[in-house]
Amino acid sequence: MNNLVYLIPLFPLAGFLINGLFRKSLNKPLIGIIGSGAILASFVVSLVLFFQVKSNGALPVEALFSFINVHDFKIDFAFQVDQLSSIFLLIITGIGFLIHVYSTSYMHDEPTEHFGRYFAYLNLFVFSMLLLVMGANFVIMFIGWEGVGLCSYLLIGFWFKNNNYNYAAKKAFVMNRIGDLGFLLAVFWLLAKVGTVNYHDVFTAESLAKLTPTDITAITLLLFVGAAGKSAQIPLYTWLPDAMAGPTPVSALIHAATMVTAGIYMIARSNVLYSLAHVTQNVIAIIGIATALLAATIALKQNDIKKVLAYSTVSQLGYMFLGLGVGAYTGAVFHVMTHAFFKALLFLGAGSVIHAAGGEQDIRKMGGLKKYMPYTHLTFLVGCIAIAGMPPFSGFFSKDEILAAAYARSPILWGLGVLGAAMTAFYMFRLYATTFLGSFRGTHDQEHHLHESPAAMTIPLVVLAFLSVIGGAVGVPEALHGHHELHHFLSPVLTTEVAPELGHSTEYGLMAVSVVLALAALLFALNKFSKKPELGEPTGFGKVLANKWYIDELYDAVIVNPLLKFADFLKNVVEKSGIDGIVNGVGRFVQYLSRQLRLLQSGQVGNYILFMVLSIVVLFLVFWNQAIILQFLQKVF
Amino acid sequence: MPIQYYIALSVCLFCIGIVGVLTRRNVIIIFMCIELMLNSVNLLLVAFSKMYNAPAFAANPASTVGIDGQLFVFFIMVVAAAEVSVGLAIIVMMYRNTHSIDVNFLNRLKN
Amino acid sequence: MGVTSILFWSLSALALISAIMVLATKNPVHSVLWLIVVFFAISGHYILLNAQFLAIVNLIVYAGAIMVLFLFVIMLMNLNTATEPKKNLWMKLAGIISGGSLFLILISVVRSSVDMSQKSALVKDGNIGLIDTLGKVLFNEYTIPFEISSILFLSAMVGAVVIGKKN
Amino acid sequence: MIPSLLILIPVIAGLASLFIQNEKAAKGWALVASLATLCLAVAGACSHRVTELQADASWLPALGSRFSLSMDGMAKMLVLLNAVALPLAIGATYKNSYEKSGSFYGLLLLMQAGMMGVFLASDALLFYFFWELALIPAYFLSSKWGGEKRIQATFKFFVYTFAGSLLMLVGILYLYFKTPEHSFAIQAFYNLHLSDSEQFFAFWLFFIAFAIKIPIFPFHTWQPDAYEQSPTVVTMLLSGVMVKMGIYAVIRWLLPVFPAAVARYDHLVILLSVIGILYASLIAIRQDDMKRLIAYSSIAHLGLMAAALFAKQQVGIQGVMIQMFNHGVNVIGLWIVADAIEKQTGTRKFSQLGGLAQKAPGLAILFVIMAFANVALPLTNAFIGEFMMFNGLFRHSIWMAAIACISIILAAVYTLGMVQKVFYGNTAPATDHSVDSSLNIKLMLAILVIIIIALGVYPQPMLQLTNDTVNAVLAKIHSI
Amino acid sequence: MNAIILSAVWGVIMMFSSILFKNKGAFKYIAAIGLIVLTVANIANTYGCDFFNINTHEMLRYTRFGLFFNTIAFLCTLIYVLLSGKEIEKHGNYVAEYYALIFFVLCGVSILTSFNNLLMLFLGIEILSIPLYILTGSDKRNLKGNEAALKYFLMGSFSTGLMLMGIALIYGGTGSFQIDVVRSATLFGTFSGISFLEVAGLLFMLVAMAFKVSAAPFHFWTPDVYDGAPTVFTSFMATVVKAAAFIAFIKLFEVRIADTSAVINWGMLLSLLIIATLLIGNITAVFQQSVKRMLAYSSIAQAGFMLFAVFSLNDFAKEGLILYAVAYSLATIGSFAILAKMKDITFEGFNGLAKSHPVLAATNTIFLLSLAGIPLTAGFFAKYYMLASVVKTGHYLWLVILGVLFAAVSVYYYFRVIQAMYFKEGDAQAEDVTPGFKIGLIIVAALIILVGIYPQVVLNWLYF
Repeated sequence: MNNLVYLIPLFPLAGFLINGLFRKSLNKPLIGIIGSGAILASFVVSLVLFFQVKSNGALPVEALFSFINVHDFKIDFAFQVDQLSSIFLLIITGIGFLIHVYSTSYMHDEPTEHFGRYFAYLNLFVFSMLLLVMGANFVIMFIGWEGVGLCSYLLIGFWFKNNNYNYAAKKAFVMNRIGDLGFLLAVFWLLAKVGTVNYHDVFTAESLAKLTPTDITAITLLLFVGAAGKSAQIPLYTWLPDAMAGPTPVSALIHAATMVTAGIYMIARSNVLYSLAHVTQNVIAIIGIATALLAATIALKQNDIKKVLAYSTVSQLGYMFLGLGVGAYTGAVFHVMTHAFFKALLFLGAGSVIHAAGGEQDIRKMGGLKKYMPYTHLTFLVGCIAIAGMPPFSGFFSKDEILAAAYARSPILWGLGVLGAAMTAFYMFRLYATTFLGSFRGTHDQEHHLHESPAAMTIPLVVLAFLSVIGGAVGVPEALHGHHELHHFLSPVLTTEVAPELGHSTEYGLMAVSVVLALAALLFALNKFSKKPELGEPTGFGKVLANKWYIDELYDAVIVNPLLKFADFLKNVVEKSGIDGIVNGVGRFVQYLSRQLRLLQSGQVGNYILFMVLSIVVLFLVFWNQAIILQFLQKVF
Repeated sequence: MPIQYYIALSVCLFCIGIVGVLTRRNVIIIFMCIELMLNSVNLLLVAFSKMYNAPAFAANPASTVGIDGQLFVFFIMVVAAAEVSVGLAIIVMMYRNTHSIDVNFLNRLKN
Repeated sequence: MGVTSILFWSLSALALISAIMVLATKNPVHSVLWLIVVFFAISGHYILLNAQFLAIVNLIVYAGAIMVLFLFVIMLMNLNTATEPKKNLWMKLAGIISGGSLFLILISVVRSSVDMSQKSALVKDGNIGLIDTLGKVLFNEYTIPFEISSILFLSAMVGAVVIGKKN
Repeated sequence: MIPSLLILIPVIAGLASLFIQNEKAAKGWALVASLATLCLAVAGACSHRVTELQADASWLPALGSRFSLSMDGMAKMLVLLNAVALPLAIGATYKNSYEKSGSFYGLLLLMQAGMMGVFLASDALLFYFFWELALIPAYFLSSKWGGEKRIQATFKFFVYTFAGSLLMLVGILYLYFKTPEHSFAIQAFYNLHLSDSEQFFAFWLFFIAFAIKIPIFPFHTWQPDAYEQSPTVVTMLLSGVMVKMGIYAVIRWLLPVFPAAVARYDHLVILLSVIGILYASLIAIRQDDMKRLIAYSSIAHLGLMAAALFAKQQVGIQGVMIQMFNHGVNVIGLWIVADAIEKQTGTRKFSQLGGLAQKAPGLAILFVIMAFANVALPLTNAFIGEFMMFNGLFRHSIWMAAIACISIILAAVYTLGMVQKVFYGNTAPATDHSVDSSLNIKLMLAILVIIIIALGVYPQPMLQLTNDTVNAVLAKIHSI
Repeated sequence: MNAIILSAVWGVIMMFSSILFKNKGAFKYIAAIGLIVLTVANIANTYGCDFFNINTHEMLRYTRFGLFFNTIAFLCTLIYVLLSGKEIEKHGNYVAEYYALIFFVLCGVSILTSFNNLLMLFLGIEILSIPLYILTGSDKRNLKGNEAALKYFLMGSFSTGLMLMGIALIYGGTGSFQIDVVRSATLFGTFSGISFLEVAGLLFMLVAMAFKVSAAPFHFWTPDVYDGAPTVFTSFMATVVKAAAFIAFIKLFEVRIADTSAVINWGMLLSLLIIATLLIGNITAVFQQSVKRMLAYSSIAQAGFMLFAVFSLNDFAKEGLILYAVAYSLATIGSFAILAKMKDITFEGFNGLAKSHPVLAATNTIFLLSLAGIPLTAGFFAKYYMLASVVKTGHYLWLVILGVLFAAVSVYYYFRVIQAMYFKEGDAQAEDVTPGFKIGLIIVAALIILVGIYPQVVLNWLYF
């Protein structure tokens, strides 16, 4: 039965190969069926495995083959399916499948060749993501880690004619690579100190005993750098909003539901290490909450429907990191799950809107879509409520768990978290109100074009909406008389999870405060924007927010441009005049010397003989003083 | 006579020859100075020959120790004569072409 | 100060002075004549050293033949007037200085070769310089160089013909 | 037997080719000969019989030099690389036409023979011979069939490397006279017991020669010019195979012979290499010329190899081994594309290119895969090598490894920049009328891609091939 | 003795043959026959068969080394005559006399390879030099030729004067002209039995020999004379004659350097000469515009390398010198033979030679590669032996390093010719290139490659 494990990545890989190689000869429906079918097959297998894991515990790890095996340096190509990865498998394949189905319709206008390419990329992405979560060691995870980066690059730059998209793609890849550098160094560190990267071997007492506290702090910090890159945390988050250049389903799948959560998966996976590194935990918590707030403030003033969602994603990821930082690993994973549901939903909904509006993404030119697109509207609303953390929607439970854990660590973290939650409610409903309420503000042509999306798009929306509503059920806290199924399920993996020791009354209080604040923000936004949406250019502080705190400009001015200047300096000055100059200078010096030396050959016999006589004199003098010269030479050398 | 006197004398003549070669421009005179150098060597050789002969002669008047020096001088004279013939031929040839015997005139070949 | 000493010093003085005159005179013909005087002085030294054969050969070959050849060429080229252009003064100075320093160095070599300080050349006496002795050795032990020098002459002769003859 | 044939076939084929007048015949002949060599190389790589893998004949008895060749794991791998490179290069440029093609292909074959000899020789003098023999045909090829500034550029290349190898000759002589039996045999060199000061001196004689060849910063400036100006086929061999001669020589002739000197200077060499990695990467970012960019990228990669070598870790050296092959394969792929683009559009300047993905999608896809291999993406072959090399370097010095690792970011920047500027965006005047590349180019690239992926997924056979060599070298290094 | 006598005799025969034969072309073959005879006789001598059993009174001493060099010199001359015979015929009506002079030079060479007495050295050098003065000036109408001849003659005589001074001083110091003089310290009672006079004399000899082998700073005659002399004779001067001078050099100093090393640091003096020679030769050649003059300077540079042999004076040095003589002579003869055919002897004159005369270009390339010391050519092993000889001494390694750096410089000017021939556009023109000439060149090139791959082919003769 364990051979099923290999089937999971195999299906998407096969889908990728078929769609990639034969994209010109297949027709669109077939491509769609192959692409979606592969993921569906994986999903089914994942489901089977999930139940196996649920009933029998983690499956044994078996190496497919020896990947690198040199002397004491051994890395296997092995998969590990346990509680944590099986959850992620379900999320990836499940949501992946929905998005594939959605895409068959969304991308229908592309030429067959590009349609095939698109599905090949999507399949490849799922394959990479599966490697990432299924790998039994850090190296296989890294393979998936970089693989998803690659697919993200390919998909962001899917419309490669547009150079802005290409820049965004490149930016995403490079930013990810900065993170990957941290990841890699951590892996090297582990390999150097522990000698292995298998999870099973690393997270054992004797392995950990080989590590000093400094080692652990360094490794965890470096791993976190990796996570920050992939999961768009400060300071490496700027690529994610730009990544919205890709097709919208891609944004939903990669930049909201799955890939960006890889960092959370990785830290959750390494929770044993992280619990030993308090410095790192604090850093993670602080960066997490800072990211959550920063992104939320930016989202307040964005007018591009996808950008709002993108910053919202960054913000939610910040929450997840906050959870990881305060030790609420389950909470983080829980939030990953629920966030996957509602963020995928929101993105797909946004896609549906964009699809209807003929490619328009500016919410100022929308409005009143409620009546044109009922399904989209309704599901979008569900998503907004879920993300705003309204009970009993899924977002409430997961966010609440994180906030509770944060409170246990520090009330300040909790306070900031609640502030962020309120902002989330505010900007999400600003988005909702501006888009769906009021009256349509676009051109007549656009208005004429407005329509509800086809079934292939709406069915996934409905499914996701359903999940967004009920998804919280797996993690109902005990305070609300739940059993927190997820917590129990994951506890074999997340062994170092510390449940916050809060009284039920405290928990009720915290919930109430956050819900009330969020609700207030929600209502305020709804009230403010449903009638009089913000249409002009923002001014004052709003402008700063609209321009994302000028962080991109700052990076350009502080890092990118100096680096490019430096590279120019190296290229034009150091290389040309310096090093090559010396090399050529030697040649030129020889020529110069040649020009000078040939003048000795004056053509005059008298001079020649004079030189000869002088040379004889010199020879005699050298002979005469040879002892002195030798002494001198010995001193010099 | 102390041998050092002879050495000094011929060194002196030799150096005068060299100075002559260096300071004059007339090819023939330069050539003559070279002959002067050769002659100083001849004198030196004869002196050395007699120097080595001295102790041997005292022991045995028929001894020919040192005679090789004088024979060498003989060969130098022979060679010098041959050289002069060739040298003068070259000088004459050059004079025919350029109507000059100035060494400084010879500077087509340089650098 | 015996006769030999007087002869030695006076011959040496004569040789040196006339050698300098070879350089100093402007007229090439005078140079030749001064050179002949040098040769005579050197021949005098030979006689003093009882190298009679060389003394005669020196006069015959050098003064008699070679110098005449020189004179002949000079006359042929009609160079008997002092037409030589002045050589650059600096070059002259450099020549004198370098020649002089070589002289100083050689003199110091002589002075520092202590093995020579007790040596003296046998003057007036000894018979190795006599034609009789020389001839025996020359035609016994020195036959090979003697014969080989004929090749030298042969090549010089060929050379003189090749170069001297007009095409 | 096999080693001798591996050298003889290209030599004879090359000499014969010099007299072929017909262009088609010359091409075909060269291709056939190189394929024959390839078959033999594969046979050699698979063989384990010592007698087959060695050749030994009297050559210069008076000098203590023998014509002795041997083929251990490392040699097998590099011979394979060398044998793979030429047919690929010829195949990919099959449609190009060269003036006096008989001489062109003849010299190519001779160059291949020289490089074969370098990888196979186990006698120092013989090694030096082949070292130069590889260089001279390269010089003629580049000078005769190269770009506009070919004469200066290739001459610089020639003199630079020649000067270096002459220093190596002095070093070889020095060691030769230190051997008790006055022998050039590699074993005699290995058995030398040099004092520390002798090692410190002789080390540099060898090191400079190899550093120029590799090239290690700051001895690299011949390379971009030479790569830019050489005909692309030659550039493929130069960067794909010839620079490996430097790395190979360090492993074979430097590390085991001068353990004390290596222990003393390793930090310096690593520092230079790491500086070189960053330096070349940064310069590559600002290049406007495709060939120069690839050249600088190659310098960066080779710098990493050098650094990993001198880190003297099992993993690192093993990584270098496999990376020698991988880099060769990858860079040849990049050159094939560069040549295809230049032949089509007449320019290599990024500023004049763009949008080729629309016109030549096949080429674009293959190239993108090559590009990702160039940035060492996992599951491409380069990842294996770089991962292991960084590991080795890390075990030697954390900071050096960390700094060197920055290059993986910079590599992404310049490689993706290249991909973008050449293939993405809108078409430029130069690329308006381009069409997809011909089948032979795609075929060769496809072969390369298969190698890239295959080795990236399952590198173990390659690693096992060189395992023994690494162990032997390490044993020598740690014997002090 | 065979070589000395027969070469002189054949010189005379050549002179007489000018009476018998009116056809200029015939002399070449007579000379070739003579050279073959000489070679055979010399080889016979090498293996113990001396036709003329003459008591030389230890003035000449035959060694395998010297005799073998004779063979090489004769064979090189044979090649030279066959390749360049046509060119000699172009120089006026004295073709037979030129050949006679060449034979006299060979006689001088034979003396220089076997002398054991300073008198023979002196005679040998003079016999070598005087015909060369004449050959240099053989183109009587050519002012450059005249100038070269006069310069050569003046400086040659001057150096003869220096050499004689040296000989006289050595005689003064040791009382003998034999080069392997047995010294007895008791005779003089000076320190270590070495008189200062002898040392000074040796220094003068060093200068004179340095002049003959054109080592800097006594090289000044070389560029001008090589440039001014008719190309065909430059070729001869630069090869056989120069190598012979080196043999004489090494013979002269072989014993003396070891003998006097207590008093004088020869290593330092010789390294000074070597550095100066390498520097002047290599560097100055870089800027030349005329290939002929470049080759002249390059011959100085090559002399710098050959001086390594004098410097180290071990078995490697002697073997190496032989090899160097072969490699250098073959390559230079070939290169000059091509040069003599060229209409324009500047670098530009070679532009595009590969197109118009592929064989000339290809063989010339091999010659130049050999001169540059690239492996697979004889020049490599020649240089290799020189370097090895110094490395073997274990001192002055920096000299070797300097040497190889200059070798790298030398590549610059040799390759300029190759670049011109192959990589530059132009219409290089060569005159009357016959198939025979081409075949000759190919044979020479093949020999160079043969020696380059298997130098044992030459060296084995030295021992068997």
